[in-house]
Amino acid sequence: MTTPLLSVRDLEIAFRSDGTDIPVVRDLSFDLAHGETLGIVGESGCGKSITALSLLGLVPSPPGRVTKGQILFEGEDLVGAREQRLNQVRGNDISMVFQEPMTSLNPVYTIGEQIAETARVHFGLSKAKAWKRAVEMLSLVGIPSPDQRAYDYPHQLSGGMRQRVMIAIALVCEPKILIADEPTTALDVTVQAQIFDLFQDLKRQIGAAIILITHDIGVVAQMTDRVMVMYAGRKIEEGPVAQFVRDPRHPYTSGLVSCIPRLMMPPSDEVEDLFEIPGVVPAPRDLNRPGCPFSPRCNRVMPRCRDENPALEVRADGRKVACWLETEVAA
Amino acid sequence: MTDVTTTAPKPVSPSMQAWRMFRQNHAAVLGLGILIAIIVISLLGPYIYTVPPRDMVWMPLTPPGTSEYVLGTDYLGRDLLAGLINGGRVTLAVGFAAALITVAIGISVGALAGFFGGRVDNFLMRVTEFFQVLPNLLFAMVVVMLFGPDLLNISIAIGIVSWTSTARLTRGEFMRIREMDFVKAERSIGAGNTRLIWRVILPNAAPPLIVVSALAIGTAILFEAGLSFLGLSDPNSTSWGRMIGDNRPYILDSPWGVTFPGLCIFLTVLAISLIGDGLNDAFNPKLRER
Amino acid sequence: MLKGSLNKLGNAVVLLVAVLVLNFTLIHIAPGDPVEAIVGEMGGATPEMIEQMRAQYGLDQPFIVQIGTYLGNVLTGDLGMSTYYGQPVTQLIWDRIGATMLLVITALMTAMIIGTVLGVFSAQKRRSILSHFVTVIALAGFSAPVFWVGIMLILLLSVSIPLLPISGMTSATSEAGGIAHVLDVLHHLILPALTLATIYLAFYSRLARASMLEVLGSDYVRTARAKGMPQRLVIYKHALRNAILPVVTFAGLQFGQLISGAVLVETVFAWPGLGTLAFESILRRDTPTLLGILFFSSMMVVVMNVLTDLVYRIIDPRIKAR
Amino acid sequence: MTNVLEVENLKVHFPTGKGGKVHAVDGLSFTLAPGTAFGLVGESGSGKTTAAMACARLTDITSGTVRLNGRDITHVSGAELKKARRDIQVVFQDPYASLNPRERAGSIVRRPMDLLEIGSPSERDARVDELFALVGLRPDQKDLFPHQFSGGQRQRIGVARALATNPGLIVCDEPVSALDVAIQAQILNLLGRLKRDLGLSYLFISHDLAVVQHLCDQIAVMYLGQIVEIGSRKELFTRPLHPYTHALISAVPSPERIGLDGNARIRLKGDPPSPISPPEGCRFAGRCAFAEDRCRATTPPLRVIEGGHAVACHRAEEPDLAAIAIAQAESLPAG
Repeated sequence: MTTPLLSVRDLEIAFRSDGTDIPVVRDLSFDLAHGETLGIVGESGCGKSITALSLLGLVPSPPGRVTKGQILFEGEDLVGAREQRLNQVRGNDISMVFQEPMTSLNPVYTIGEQIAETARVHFGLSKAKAWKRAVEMLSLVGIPSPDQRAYDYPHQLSGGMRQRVMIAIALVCEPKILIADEPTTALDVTVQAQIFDLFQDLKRQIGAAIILITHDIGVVAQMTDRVMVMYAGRKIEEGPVAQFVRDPRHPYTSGLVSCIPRLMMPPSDEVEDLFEIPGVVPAPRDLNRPGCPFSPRCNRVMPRCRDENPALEVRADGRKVACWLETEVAA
Repeated sequence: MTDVTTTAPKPVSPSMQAWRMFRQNHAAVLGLGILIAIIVISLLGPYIYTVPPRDMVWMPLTPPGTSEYVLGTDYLGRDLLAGLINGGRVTLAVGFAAALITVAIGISVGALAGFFGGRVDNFLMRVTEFFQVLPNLLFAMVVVMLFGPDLLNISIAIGIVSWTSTARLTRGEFMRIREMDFVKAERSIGAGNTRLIWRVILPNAAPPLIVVSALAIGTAILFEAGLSFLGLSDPNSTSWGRMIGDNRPYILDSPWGVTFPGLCIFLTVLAISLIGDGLNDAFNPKLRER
Repeated sequence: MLKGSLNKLGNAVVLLVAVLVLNFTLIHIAPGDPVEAIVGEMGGATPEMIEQMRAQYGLDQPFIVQIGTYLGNVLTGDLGMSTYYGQPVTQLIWDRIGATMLLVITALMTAMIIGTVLGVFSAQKRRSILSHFVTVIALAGFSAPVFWVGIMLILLLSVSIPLLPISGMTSATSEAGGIAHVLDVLHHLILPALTLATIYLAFYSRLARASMLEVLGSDYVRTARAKGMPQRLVIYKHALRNAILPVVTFAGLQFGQLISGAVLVETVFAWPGLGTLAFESILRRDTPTLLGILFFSSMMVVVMNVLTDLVYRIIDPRIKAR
Repeated sequence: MTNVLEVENLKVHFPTGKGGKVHAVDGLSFTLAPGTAFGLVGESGSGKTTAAMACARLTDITSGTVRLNGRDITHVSGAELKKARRDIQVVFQDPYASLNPRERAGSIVRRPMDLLEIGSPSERDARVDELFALVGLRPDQKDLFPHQFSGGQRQRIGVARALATNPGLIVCDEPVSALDVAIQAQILNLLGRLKRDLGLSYLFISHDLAVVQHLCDQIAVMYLGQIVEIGSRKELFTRPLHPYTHALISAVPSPERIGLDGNARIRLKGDPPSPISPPEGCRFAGRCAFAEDRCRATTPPLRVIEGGHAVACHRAEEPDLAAIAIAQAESLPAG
């Protein structure tokens, strides 16, 4: 048995507010294998982005911090690692692409410099070599005439181009893990498609494992191997992507899959109402109530759900679900 | 489907939220307390402490604590405490009046420029730029010297050299809010420009404008003090700044003559600054962590 | 880039002409005219003499002709005669401008550099003692009248502890030239420059702190962290250059106020610059001199604005039209 | 029966700072029949929102005609415009920005009746209660301020405000794109129900083809200020004709496309050109895989292919385009 590339164990992240720690992520464990693409899905406020930031030790502190658990990267715990060590990992072993390409690049430096400095810091390359590497990266991510474009400043590029530059920065050190947090949400659909094609190509070339955070079920289906669904800071379902789409187990997951309109060719004659998940995600400070946090919104809620929070159970087929319905069926 | 909760929470308006935040800010509440105390003393003090501020009442240059005039006397034998109590009125009156003029011009110019944009904006911004180039104190000196140093002229002079930053801020807020969907929504239900400017955009631009208006009072007080110090004060009234100016040649003999009026100005403006800071934090709770 | 600056320059010339027009209009609409002032000084004159003097000064001409003459004169460097000193105003200003520039530039640089450093450091450690110190200093500096601060500093550093000279720019007794003279001037410069700097130090430390806090919370600083940039590079390379932009902008915008502050500080310390000249012209009701100073100071502000604009363009490649 | 909305050759040009002009909307024509939803689809910069705002008279119209219920409202003002506004209302994109933070929910919903002078004060109050119930809000929430509501609830308030004057036409400007996935369905169902129950017409703006397909009867695809393809829902999605429509369809990520190879899809190169100086000829030619010389030389007119289905492409009927359409269709589920 090999150790996974990344293994998160019992992670808890809390934000301090008025003197108390309010957990926004709890009991979170998952593994990531070499070269695998893992999708993390959920509505906003479910703890997806903060989980991603925690992997790089970037939880904004204060007020946030990792209060429990381990983040094992190749067996080494990154929780509590020294800043110096984290800086060696960031951008080099694990790198990240953010949601907002318009604001994620420094406006006062050229894009070439912003790629090159990463290579200089991690590989100790000379200025000239690092610049050459930056130009190569620009060409790799599909920016035309990269040797001239390297001298451009971010404001001279479109949103799609900037996101390509972000990807170039993330990949310049050939990381083992690439975390992409809603990388295309701010972009147009046709540009989104270009970026995802680029991800697929680069994955083949570089072989990095990818963690893709998104709220878009279509994107997950198209891009990932395995999916993890988060609700209110917890993992509630995990499994291979095909089963996630075709046979979701948790009522929240099935709600997510069926509440979006699907493009159909040819279109149906009669339009039916979409499935609705009522209500909203509870605020983190309301999570201390007993019972399953999804129970107030669940259409299959049972009396038990309101009193006890179901634990994550491993099913016979290897999928994991945290729902009393599973136990009822099994029993 | 509606909300999961069954009872509606109590309505909380943005102003109520801000007031709650403000009350929790000890420094700001302290500032408010100091300012109220200073205002009350300046308004009522002269009726309680009736020593005439402009007459010789004792030996000149008497140090504090050595006579019945607890803060001592100045080079003309005038009671310093009486001067401070009476001078506060003038200082505060000019401060508030000048701030009022500043804010009135600043908000009007900024609102028009920001709301209408285009040529109106271009023209008004040129005017603003012009007033920004004039060194404000020098220009106020010229105005007061040419038109005479009465309180009204002084207030007007301070007002017309101080409004530019308020105008810029107002303009920025108006430009930002003008583009927001709720303004478009108001238009789509038939709201006219007058309603949009005064009833829709201005209330939403109010928080930063209230902060600068508060601070404008402090700046105006400092300004009045500066003019008085230079001798450009109403000859018929005493203000704290004038007391410093009058006593300056005698700092070696009576340092208290400049120290106490200066402290009064400092305390007043500090109180206003604390209030301004508190308001700022109260209106932007997200920045509170700073 | 150059074109933008040229535009600014053209704009600046228009502004200066506007200052002159305003100057002239003010005198025109103000009660009394120069002749009355002179007559007042002389202690009376016959109506014929007043008429003659009016004609001599061109005051009998229509407003538009007068203003044309005035603008023409200024263009040739003639700001009129001082009614008190009896010298050309240009000459008077020329003699004093160096002292003012020395004071203002020293104070500005001190305030900007120390203010930025304090602001940047305190932004990194929000709850540290330094951070609270900056907050307090900023509040106090904003609230104290600058001339009073000057007097208090004199009482402290010249009277109680006699370290520094009370006033003037040179020691009256000193005849020395060369390095000794320079040191003497610097010795006299410390207190006034410190006084003037204190006020703006408060302002810049506060501004730099707020700006740095905003930048530290920005997406691109997060990107720099996520790339594994060492803290040193994150702060001094990625954050600082962006955080300093508003400081530069305000250095230009506030220059007029700095000159105003200098008027008060010079008066306190009898520093022989434009400020004391302005103070004296008020005492002597010397309108031409005061207006000349106003014009010259406006010109300094305009030049400063063009300079800060240039600096801004160098730091920020986005070349925002401001 | 008169059309609810008739737009003819609508143009909206904005001046830029440097003397140029943004051709945001450049010759738009369509009609909207009563009780139907008309979808305008396109990416950012296509001019879809500007076009909608022009129809609602919230943006200055450069030229062309907008007729509401047969009445020309292109240049009306004052009382005439107020009268028109009763019949055309808007639901905005961002429910966090479209409600005045200083006004209570009830007064936000009542405001259109106050400003457009509809009914007596007591009738207005009654109408507010009715509207709250209609959009699924409780009457005891009337006194709350916008920040006390969730995004979905805010959008319900926005819908209630748009319904207050009982308009025949509602302009929906990306009404769900700022909402969380699970909340989008709530609002889309609400809009669908209101359309059925009240016989409303919608001018529906969206970048999301799936949403448009779900809700709209007629659909126009916009690119750089112009319509490149227009047709009924059935026509457009059964037989898309314009290469840009194909590209949009194939760019939609869909759960059914697990592991689908990218080669079967149309990918566009680069970004749309600037609307300040749109290129000669077909505006899409620069990004089109099928562009020929004539595409770059002459602008293809919008021509009717069959029924109400029209396309602005020289090569619309050629076989290689058709082949791609078939490949497209096979990768998606049939309705």
